[in-house]
Amino acid sequence: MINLMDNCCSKCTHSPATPCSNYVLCRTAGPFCHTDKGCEEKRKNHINNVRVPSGGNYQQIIVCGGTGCTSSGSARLVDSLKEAVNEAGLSDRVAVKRTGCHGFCENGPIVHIKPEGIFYTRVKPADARDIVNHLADGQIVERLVYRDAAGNSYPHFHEIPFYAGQTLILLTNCGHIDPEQISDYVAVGGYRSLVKVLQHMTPEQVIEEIQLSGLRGRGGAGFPTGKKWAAARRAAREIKYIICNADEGDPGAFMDRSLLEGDPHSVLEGMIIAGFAVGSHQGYIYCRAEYPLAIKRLKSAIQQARQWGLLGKNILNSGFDFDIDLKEGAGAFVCGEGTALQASIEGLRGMPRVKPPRSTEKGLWEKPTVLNNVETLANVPLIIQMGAEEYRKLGTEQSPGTKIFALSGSLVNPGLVEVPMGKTLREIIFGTGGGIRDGKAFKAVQLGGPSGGCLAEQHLDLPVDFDSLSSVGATIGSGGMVVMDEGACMVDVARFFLAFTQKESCGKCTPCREGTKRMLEILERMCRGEATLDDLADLERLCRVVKNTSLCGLGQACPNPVLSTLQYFREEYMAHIVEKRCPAGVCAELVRYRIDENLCRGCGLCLKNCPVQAIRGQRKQPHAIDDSRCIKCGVCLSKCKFKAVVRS
Amino acid sequence: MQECHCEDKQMKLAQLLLKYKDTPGALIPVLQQAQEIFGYLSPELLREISAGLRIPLSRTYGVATFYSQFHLKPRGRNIIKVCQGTACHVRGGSKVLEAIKRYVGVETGETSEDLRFTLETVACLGACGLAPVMMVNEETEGQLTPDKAVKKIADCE
Amino acid sequence: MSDITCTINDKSVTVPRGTTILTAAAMLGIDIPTFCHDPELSRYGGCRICVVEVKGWGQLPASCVTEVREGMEVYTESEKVLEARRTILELLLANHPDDCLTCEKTGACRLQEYAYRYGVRKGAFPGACHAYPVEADNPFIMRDMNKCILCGKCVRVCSEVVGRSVIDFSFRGFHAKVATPLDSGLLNAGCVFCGSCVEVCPVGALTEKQRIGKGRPWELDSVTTTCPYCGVGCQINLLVKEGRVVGANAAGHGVNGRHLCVKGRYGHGFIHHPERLTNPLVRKNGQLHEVTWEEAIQEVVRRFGRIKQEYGGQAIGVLASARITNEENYLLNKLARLVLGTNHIDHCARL
Amino acid sequence: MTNSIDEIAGADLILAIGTNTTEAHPVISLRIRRAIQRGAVLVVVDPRKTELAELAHIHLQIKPGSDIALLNSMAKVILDENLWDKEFVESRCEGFEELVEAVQGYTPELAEELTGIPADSIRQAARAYATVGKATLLYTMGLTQHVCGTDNVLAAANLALLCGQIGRESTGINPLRGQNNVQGACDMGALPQFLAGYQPVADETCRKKFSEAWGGPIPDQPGLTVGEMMQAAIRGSIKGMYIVGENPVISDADANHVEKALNNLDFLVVQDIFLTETAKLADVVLPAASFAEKDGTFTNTERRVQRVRQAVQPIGNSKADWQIICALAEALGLPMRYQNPEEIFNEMAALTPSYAGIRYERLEKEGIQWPCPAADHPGTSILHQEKFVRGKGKFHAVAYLPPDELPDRQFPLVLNTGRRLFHYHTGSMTLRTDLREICPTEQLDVSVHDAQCLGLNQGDRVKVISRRGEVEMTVRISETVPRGMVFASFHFPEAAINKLTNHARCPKSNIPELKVCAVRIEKV
Repeated sequence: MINLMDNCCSKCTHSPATPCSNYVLCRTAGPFCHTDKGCEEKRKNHINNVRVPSGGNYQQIIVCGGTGCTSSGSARLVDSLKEAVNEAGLSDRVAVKRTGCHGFCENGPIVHIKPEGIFYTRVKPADARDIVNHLADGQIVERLVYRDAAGNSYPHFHEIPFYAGQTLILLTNCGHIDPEQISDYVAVGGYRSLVKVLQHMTPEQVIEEIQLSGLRGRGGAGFPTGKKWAAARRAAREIKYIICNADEGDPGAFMDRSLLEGDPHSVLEGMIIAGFAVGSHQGYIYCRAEYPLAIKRLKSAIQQARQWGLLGKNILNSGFDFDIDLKEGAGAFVCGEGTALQASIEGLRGMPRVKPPRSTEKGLWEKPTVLNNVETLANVPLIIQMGAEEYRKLGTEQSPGTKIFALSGSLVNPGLVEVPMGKTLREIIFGTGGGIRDGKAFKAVQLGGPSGGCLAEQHLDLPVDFDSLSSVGATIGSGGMVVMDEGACMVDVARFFLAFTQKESCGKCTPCREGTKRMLEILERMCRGEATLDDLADLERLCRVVKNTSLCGLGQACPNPVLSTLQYFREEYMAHIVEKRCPAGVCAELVRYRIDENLCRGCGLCLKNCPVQAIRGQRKQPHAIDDSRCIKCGVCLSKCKFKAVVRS
Repeated sequence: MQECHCEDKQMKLAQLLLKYKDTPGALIPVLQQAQEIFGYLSPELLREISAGLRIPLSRTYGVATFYSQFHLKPRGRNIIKVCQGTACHVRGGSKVLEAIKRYVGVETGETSEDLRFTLETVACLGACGLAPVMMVNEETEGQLTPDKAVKKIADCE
Repeated sequence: MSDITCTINDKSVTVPRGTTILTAAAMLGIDIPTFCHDPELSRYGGCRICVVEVKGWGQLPASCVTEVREGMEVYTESEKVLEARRTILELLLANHPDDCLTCEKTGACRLQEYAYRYGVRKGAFPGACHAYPVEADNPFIMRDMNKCILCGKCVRVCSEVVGRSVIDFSFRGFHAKVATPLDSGLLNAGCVFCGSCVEVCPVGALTEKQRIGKGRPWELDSVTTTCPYCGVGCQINLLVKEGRVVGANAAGHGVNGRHLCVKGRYGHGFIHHPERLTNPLVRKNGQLHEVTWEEAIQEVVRRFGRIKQEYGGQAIGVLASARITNEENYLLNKLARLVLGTNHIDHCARL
Repeated sequence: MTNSIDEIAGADLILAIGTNTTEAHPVISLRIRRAIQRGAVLVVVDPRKTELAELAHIHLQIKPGSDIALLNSMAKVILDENLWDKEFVESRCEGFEELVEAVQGYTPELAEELTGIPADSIRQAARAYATVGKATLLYTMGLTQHVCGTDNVLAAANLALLCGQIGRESTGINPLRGQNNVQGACDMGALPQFLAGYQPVADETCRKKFSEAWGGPIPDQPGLTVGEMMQAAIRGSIKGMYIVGENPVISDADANHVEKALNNLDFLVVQDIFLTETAKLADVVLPAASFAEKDGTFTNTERRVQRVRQAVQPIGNSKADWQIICALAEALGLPMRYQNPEEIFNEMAALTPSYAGIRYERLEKEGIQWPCPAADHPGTSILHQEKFVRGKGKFHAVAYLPPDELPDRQFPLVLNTGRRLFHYHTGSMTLRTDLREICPTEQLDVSVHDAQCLGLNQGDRVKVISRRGEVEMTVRISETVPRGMVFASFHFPEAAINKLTNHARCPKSNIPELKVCAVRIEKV
């Protein structure tokens, strides 16, 4: 029994060819088919190796293997740690393991010692020996402990403010299990919901449970998942499909990536349950090609699930067949839209089609199709396991459960957070997120990517749920949350998002294809100080028309960044148009750099660094900038040690 | 010079088309894998894929031009992006570009015959303080002279 | 299936379930503009010019793809709708050449018609414009993609009706374009030049090369007749200006509907071909010479008369034609049997 | 056609025999495509891999001229497997026993030998045809232009009767006719044995009806067919001919033979819109108006009578054919005075029961399909619904007959002829349009295999030689023709392929065997 999933001895005969309904439970609580203390022991050992209970004689060094930590060198770190463990002769009681993302990406690579819960940040391979040496003596490597801006240190995982405010239910596994080992997932209780469903529930009961839970789609629109499943169940067709939408394309969103990288089996389990509930035997995961690690882990997860009989024919001897194919996207944001995604799976251009018919009636290959996003599906096993009633205790009445957000921008703690629905923006940004970086003032938060809106100071006490946000012109979107400080120009932000949607428009419908182009051109003119008030009126009209008449949800939502900034930061637009001024000093054409004669010491640093020789001045004499030559690159500002360069 | 593996590649393509010829919706995975084999999707390749999958060439072309992942012109193993922003220009960016062109032997927007390099220019890399600047693959290289730029590129495989 | 009652512009209408707003409106005599809609083709819903306001709905749905629901209250020309339509027209015009003066489609162009109907002029949104080369690599079809509004009817008709798919959308977003394979022209694309794409094009993007400069739509007389080629009997309109046939298109009804083959649509140049016989010819000294009708008829009468007299009518054979009309065949039949006194009459039915 | 063009789209199975529909009848091919989109099965019988064959679910790549073996064998499979429509055969047909006996020997294995089609494919096609709800059978000259052409059609009819695939919507036996008014010309009595409406000239009552209406006697013996007239001209028993709107020098089999016949006449009148190859041989050429310059009616392949309307004045001094005929009649002493074609039509309709109910005003919007016996009759889209014209449908025992001329050592290849998309018939019209620009000349389709054997390259000039003549052409190496076959159209006078074809004819219908003759190729 090399693996928890293996047969413990010759009496255990499970294989996909001879599936047994008790297989999953038998792994963790068994053996059921025979009595053998030895076999029971083997199981316990395997499980302890994953769960690492305190009080045991066993320790684990967990290294974050999310994309963020991987890019800051966590792979090399694992090697160094393993080497150090070997050198210290601890290899029989200390394991080094790579898991999924811990969400605290800014501070990576992250190391987490179990069962003590010691948490190290920014760990380098050179730190490996110190970490290992202190395992035995229970000491903490102080220099690697997380410290906040005020200098307080937090050596334990649960004390860190970033985690303290979170409710980790979806992300728990991400920081604890090896995503490439199905046995890890099973050891922490994985696939038990599937067993429950297959053994004790009818498809109708599953759908009812999901409906009772109030689960709403986490992809952005917040459509009730149970309702969707029920509609697909009703469609009287032989062939139906389950699609997992893993085409997470919003700039600044990486929730789904983290789930897929850190806990792929939870998504597979959700899909299999969905298939059972709806009466489908084939699932597809459509994952964007820009997520190579997620693709790799999904491939291995699917392969392992097949190998152990959790995918394929007659799953766990229930008579239910279900398999999953992985489809890689080819680089088109619009494929996040359900019908475009289906077209893409069919090998066509990812152009949305009109609804109705809804996908649940006629979706992929014209067959009833349920399309759920990654996070939604990951919620499913949880709901089955907890029960709808328990699940509803999380979050709000209309938006139960938790939501994962990708916090980014000018925050102290950017990263991935999971909080119950209904927390206020303030709690998330200033609590979990640690507030604005460098002591600057909060200006706005952009939610929901190119489909979402920008909210301002006055919205900070709004609860974050589907309905509250849409009432003020924003959406929860898929969960991207970009926080901006006073240095951000809202016209520039609107321009940025429009440039994105314009580039990603599929071109099928007139308003989106032509309208976003003109909206972008107007915003560009505004940023250059060339726009008029007529342009502003045109922009507002275009926003209305594009919103009202575009074919798909992406087109309809793409004016939101403009509309919301116009609504809450109108004076900034007016400054650009009327005064030809960018208050935040972001729009290059509207910015002037000037040297404050009183502060300039004539050190010559700016003069030396100016790429276009626009700065003149004698040494030790105040310098000056020649506006006609200045290209507004801002180098002088960043180089000046005396804050003598002023941007206006 | 690397050995030519044309026959190998054709064989792989034939296998690929055989594998997928009766699979509905196979066009995108086939284009992805064909691009992996050949580096880019040439007109001949698109023709072969269309014929092999019995998909109208117009549709294959439509799909290949829709998704940003697909390249219809060869791309080099190394992508050089030379900044042509104002700062780089006045600091001798064009001399750097000329030197690179001479070394690589292609014009802007082209790829060398041995597929070692693709040379592109960009409007501004936003690193004006380091001008002149270029990006080689993921690395930004600043304060270039023609010699320094060529030396950097010569290190690329 | 049960019927559904709804109101459109406050008029009540009862229609079968599954009827679109567009169709229901048409039943009330309410015209909603469309570019991409075509009853013969699959539902597309891309141009959005046909949007309408439905009471209680946030968005303006496209009437060509939205089915009516019980109690629905639809407004086809509300303020909101008008703003949307005008804006969409302005957007289309902003990326459309300003050459109605020389455009072949003038007078039959829907973009022109709706711009006039809604009082929209070019110039609302200055900015980038396409500058594609005009494609005219073949004798029949001119493709000017600068004028294309991407309604996709040509793409759909080519794939859904003609079954060839020689054109399809390429690129995306603002750069989306209906293209031939690899942008290498219709001649290389296996196009059969049936012209159905031209027939369905609502603007001047696809026009007929043969008809350039041959007359404005309002100058042309259209005469519906039957195609002179194969036995299908397609109904065609011959377009006539000043006594000359300058083009043809499908009559829109009959066995062919709006479709023709290349011969039926573009094969009428023979009518005014300089080699047409314009006078009777009689062989004199081994050469054919032009003569008057009287002379020719007399010659025929004299020669047939002599044969009939010497050998009887049975020495004369008549070949009628699968090309001439029923009436003419009937007359030839009568002429042969009654006048010439021969039953030797046949035609090339077997070829 | 027993049924209508529109109904093709509604069929569950289309059995297309010897029809290159996408090129010869492009608009009908749209209906076939629609049927396929709806899920219909397409079975194509054709020696060539035509575009239609590429679309087919089952392509039976038949050896030219072996259709009876295939069709009889399909009938045998259907009988053996008990798939035939007993009720239909019992109530509506006769001669069943003869059929059973006639097809008994045609096992699929024997048919495989004769046709080159795998026995299993024959079985598959037979089962499909017999078991679907609605199967329509389409055919053109690939089936008919053989020495056994009539029997081929009878064998096809047997199959339809046996399976009850006739007399209902989207079924039937449907010849797709090649020329705009070939149906009408037949209907109007431009046939030696029939007066208008297929009333036999040998039948006294019919003859009497016509001679009374026309005011003069009509000869009582059926006349000669085209081929027979040409033979008679060579023999000298036909001295004069009046050819209207036809170009037999290019279109008829064994063109040299036709030319010889016409040259042997004392007097030849040709009436046409161009100086065709046939007109060049004439003593008098009468300039006719084209379809665009006159009124009248055409009858299409689905028996639909449709209007022809004058769009422009006759070119130069040309006249509408009906006016020329009237002028001739008058000069010959029997005045025919008609104000317009409508008067002629009405006279004809009064004498022709199947056209009796048709009037011009009824044709204003849409045509009417005959039979239309009365003014209030809507026309007939489907023939043989309640009963067959002759009462019961008759099975005909037919037997396989090989083509008249098979390849041999001297002439090792089969020449197959037909039509191309961009041209029409002898090219007299299409070669004088822009169509010439896109398809300027004829090319000989040669299979890849034969091209290799003969050392031919794309574009080589070759001489194609048969026992009757030779033609020079350019080679196109093509996947459409099978090994051992070459193909060319008869559209181009400069490559007059009918100089090569065999004038052997079906004894029953006199159709020439244009689909098979033996040739060899020599590089020029």
